[in-house]
Amino acid sequence: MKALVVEDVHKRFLDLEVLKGVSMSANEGDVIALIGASGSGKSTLLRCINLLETPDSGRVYVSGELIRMRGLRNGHAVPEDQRQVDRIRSRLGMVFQSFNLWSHMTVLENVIEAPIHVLKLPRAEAVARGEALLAKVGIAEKRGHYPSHLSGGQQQRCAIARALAMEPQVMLFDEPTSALDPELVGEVLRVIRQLAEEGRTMLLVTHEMAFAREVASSVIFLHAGRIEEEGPPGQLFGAPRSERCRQFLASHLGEARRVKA
Amino acid sequence: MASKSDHSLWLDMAWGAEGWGDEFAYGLALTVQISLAGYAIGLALGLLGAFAKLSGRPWLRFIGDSYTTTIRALPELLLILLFYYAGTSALEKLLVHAGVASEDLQISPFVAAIASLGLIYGAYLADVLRGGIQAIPPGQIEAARAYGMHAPLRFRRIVFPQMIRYAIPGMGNQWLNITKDSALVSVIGAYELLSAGRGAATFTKEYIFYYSVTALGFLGLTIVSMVVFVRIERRANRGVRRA
Amino acid sequence: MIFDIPYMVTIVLPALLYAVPTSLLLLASSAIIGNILAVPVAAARLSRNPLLWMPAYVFILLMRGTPLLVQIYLVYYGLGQALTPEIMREFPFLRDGIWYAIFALSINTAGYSGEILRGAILAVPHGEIEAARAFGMSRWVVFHRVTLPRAIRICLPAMSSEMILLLKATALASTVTVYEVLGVAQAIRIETYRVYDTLIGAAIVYIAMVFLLTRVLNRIERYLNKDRQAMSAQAA
Amino acid sequence: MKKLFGTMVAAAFALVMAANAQGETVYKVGIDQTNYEPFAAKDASGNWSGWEIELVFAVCESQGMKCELTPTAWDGIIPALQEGKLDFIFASMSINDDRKQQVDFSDWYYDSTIVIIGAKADTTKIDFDNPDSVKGKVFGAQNATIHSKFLESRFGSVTEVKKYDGFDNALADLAAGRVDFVQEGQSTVDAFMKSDAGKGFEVKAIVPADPILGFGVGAAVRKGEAELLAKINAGIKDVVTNGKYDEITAKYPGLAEQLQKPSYSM
Repeated sequence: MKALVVEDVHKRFLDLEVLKGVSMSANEGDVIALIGASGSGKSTLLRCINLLETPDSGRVYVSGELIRMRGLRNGHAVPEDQRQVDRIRSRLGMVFQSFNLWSHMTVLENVIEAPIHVLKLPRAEAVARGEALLAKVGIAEKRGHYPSHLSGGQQQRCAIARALAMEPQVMLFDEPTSALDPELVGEVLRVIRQLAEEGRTMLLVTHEMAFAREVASSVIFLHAGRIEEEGPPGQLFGAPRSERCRQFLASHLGEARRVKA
Repeated sequence: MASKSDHSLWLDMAWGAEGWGDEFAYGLALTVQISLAGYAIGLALGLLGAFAKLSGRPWLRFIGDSYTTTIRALPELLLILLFYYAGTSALEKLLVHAGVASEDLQISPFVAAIASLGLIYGAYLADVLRGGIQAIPPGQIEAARAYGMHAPLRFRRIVFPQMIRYAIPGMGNQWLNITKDSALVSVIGAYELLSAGRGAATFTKEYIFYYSVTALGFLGLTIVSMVVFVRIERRANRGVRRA
Repeated sequence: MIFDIPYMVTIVLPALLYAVPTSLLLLASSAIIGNILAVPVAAARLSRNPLLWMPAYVFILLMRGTPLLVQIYLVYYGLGQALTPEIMREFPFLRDGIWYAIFALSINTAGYSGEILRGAILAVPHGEIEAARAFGMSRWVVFHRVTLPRAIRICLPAMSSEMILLLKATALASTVTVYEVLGVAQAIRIETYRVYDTLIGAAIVYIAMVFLLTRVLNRIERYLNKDRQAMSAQAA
Repeated sequence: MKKLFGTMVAAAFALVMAANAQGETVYKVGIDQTNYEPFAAKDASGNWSGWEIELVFAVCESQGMKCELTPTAWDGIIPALQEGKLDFIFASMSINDDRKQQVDFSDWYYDSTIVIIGAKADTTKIDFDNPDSVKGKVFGAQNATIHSKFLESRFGSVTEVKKYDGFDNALADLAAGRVDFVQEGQSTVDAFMKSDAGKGFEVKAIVPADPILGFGVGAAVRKGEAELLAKINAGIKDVVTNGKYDEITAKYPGLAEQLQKPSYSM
């Protein structure tokens, strides 16, 4: 069974069609990198998967379960059953570009919040799990701090631990290093790489081409709301078939070199 | 005037049957009660008002906006009179009609005072709380949605605590204002600190002294409230980087 | 209990409109006196001399920490106790409640506006004051040519809402025998036993006054902020 | 914070609901919330006392009624009765035609000469049929009373009549010199003139009979409440005939001469 299936997803904001029919799927253990210029729809696609944006049409299956939608007369759609959406969301771990840690909770409280209140995990169990995850991302000693006292890299690692605490079937990363100072990018990428090596199913929107090439099992290049090219990283980065993809990669080569160094 | 040179007026502030001290203390206690209860109703209405004003539905926004602009444009004393003379009988009929209350329901001036202050401060608190909600970074609410937290849970765990934190300075100001505006309810016959002051002043004809004591009572309440709110603010601001 | 719109429109509203000048007199005089008094209050509050800032601090605390109604009672009945009947008969205007109401409203406004002005003075960019000093302006010249005009522009929005609050506060004058709008409405209500007509009529008049005052204040704000508009026009 | 909020809301609802909980019938007696000596005033002990307060409890007792004082803003006391916030008014309310259209009155239980008082130094001769005799003078009276209405009708065309939410504040302005004359029942002004503040004042005129003034003071009930009215009338008759009335009056020095007592033929 596929971990994730997206079929013919459309999404429009006012008169701007951001996704023009995107289909893709991920097997267990796949690491799929979504690349493309800004405005190409890659973040929107990610957000349509856990319904932070509601697709206007198309189908999304998580572990084989279809998210039921109801079309509206104005061309948009709404979820049929909000409880189903909440349940499916609890199986998808989302990491945001701007971390979005809850600023009124300490690092540990951020990590145990959803396990306790959504998964109904006993507190002690959630704390044990949370502490283990904080150790894993390397900020165990910060457990009692508030997010505002952490560096950006530490905040993003905390946010990853928070997503992992839900034991998600699929991890969704939305440009996890874009908001970080260059010197902090490495520590976050290290954690993501480690997760990839553990065989987690991950969907990663990123501008870090070198990193995508290194960790992804498959790469999708989006252009203007459509999948322009997809394939294993060696092929897509080495010998792109599409002219647009070639141009995009050329303009991002400098950046890619910098990160590699 | 009739200044009593033979003994200090402060002796008249004694406790018990001879002095006015216990009347003032009772008045102050009622002022605090009226303010607290009015504030609680105000918070509940304010929360509804804030959500209405932030709602995606135009008719809800319209109701929320009309509520706050109308209340803000009217003198508090007029609103209290309006509610006491016109509003309570309508409310009584409504409650009786809805079967919530028995036929002989009567809203006392005390309850009318609380209800009218609650109605007034609901409008002011709605704007304060709306500001508090708008100050929450939207990403934090989105994160809560992304982990499958349903709306009531999101409100309880993420929105409410943060909203309160951002709204505390405004809420503090409105608390100070409601304690002072509670003095207006003496006009409709609800007993509170100013009623006690007026009683003593007109009974003894010592207006300067007893109205000054009344003012000091309110001032004390203000100062205590300010100290408490500084504490609350400090507690609530854990986790916020101080600029 | 009846609510009769023709009655309200033909009987109540004209009577209330007749009282509007009294309300506006209360508003205008206490706004002018109060805001003029606010300047020395704010200046004293910012002084480093304890003989100046401490009384100003206490004054502001008293004005902001006690109900206006208590202040009005204290001024009206307190002064009534302090001034002898002989003085009252000598100066007949002292017998009229409106002066006490204006006095109480003025000092109350001075307290609130003084605090607003203090914040605005602190918000004037330090560089502008330094520049004025660099030209050799004396402290007084700097204050009234640079700091104060800048501070007034900064606190205009806060002052505007303060003026709306003051207009609403004039309704309290009705408690000391002043027949402004609410006072007249109350008199009609008591006379006629009609609650809805009179009080709702008063509400309509106050909403209209607040609406008009808001527009006037917006005009004033726009006028005083000419410099900023010119700038943004250039930028655009 | 959350807990506190919850508690506060609960407390507020409890308050509202408390107004709803009622056991046996307790009659809510409307009295003026401001001081009106010697009939009703709240003293330093925090209790309402005075001639009229004692009388109403005597009336209630004689009829086995449980009564509870409800101090109310005077200018809203008739609306409060009509809306059921009060069961009857027992607050020196004079019986006149104007009010009879709003409420039903009991038999009168006292009458007092109505007087106008002013400073001893003032030499004005008040002529009730000639408003110009008091031109330039300022009168004071409690709002929504027979006094304010009477003064308004007689002198309102040429003089100012200041109206107060309570008689106590009218006296304050008389003592301060803001008003020249105040009109009230003699028994009430007497208490003032005996006090320190009232030393410089005297009775300037006795007010002639007038339809506005009506005659006598009675208890007021909602229109049509004949049963309650009958009880109160029986109670008044009872306390007058069994001597309780005189007993109460005797506690207030000088009051007996000021009050006219109703008489009942056996």
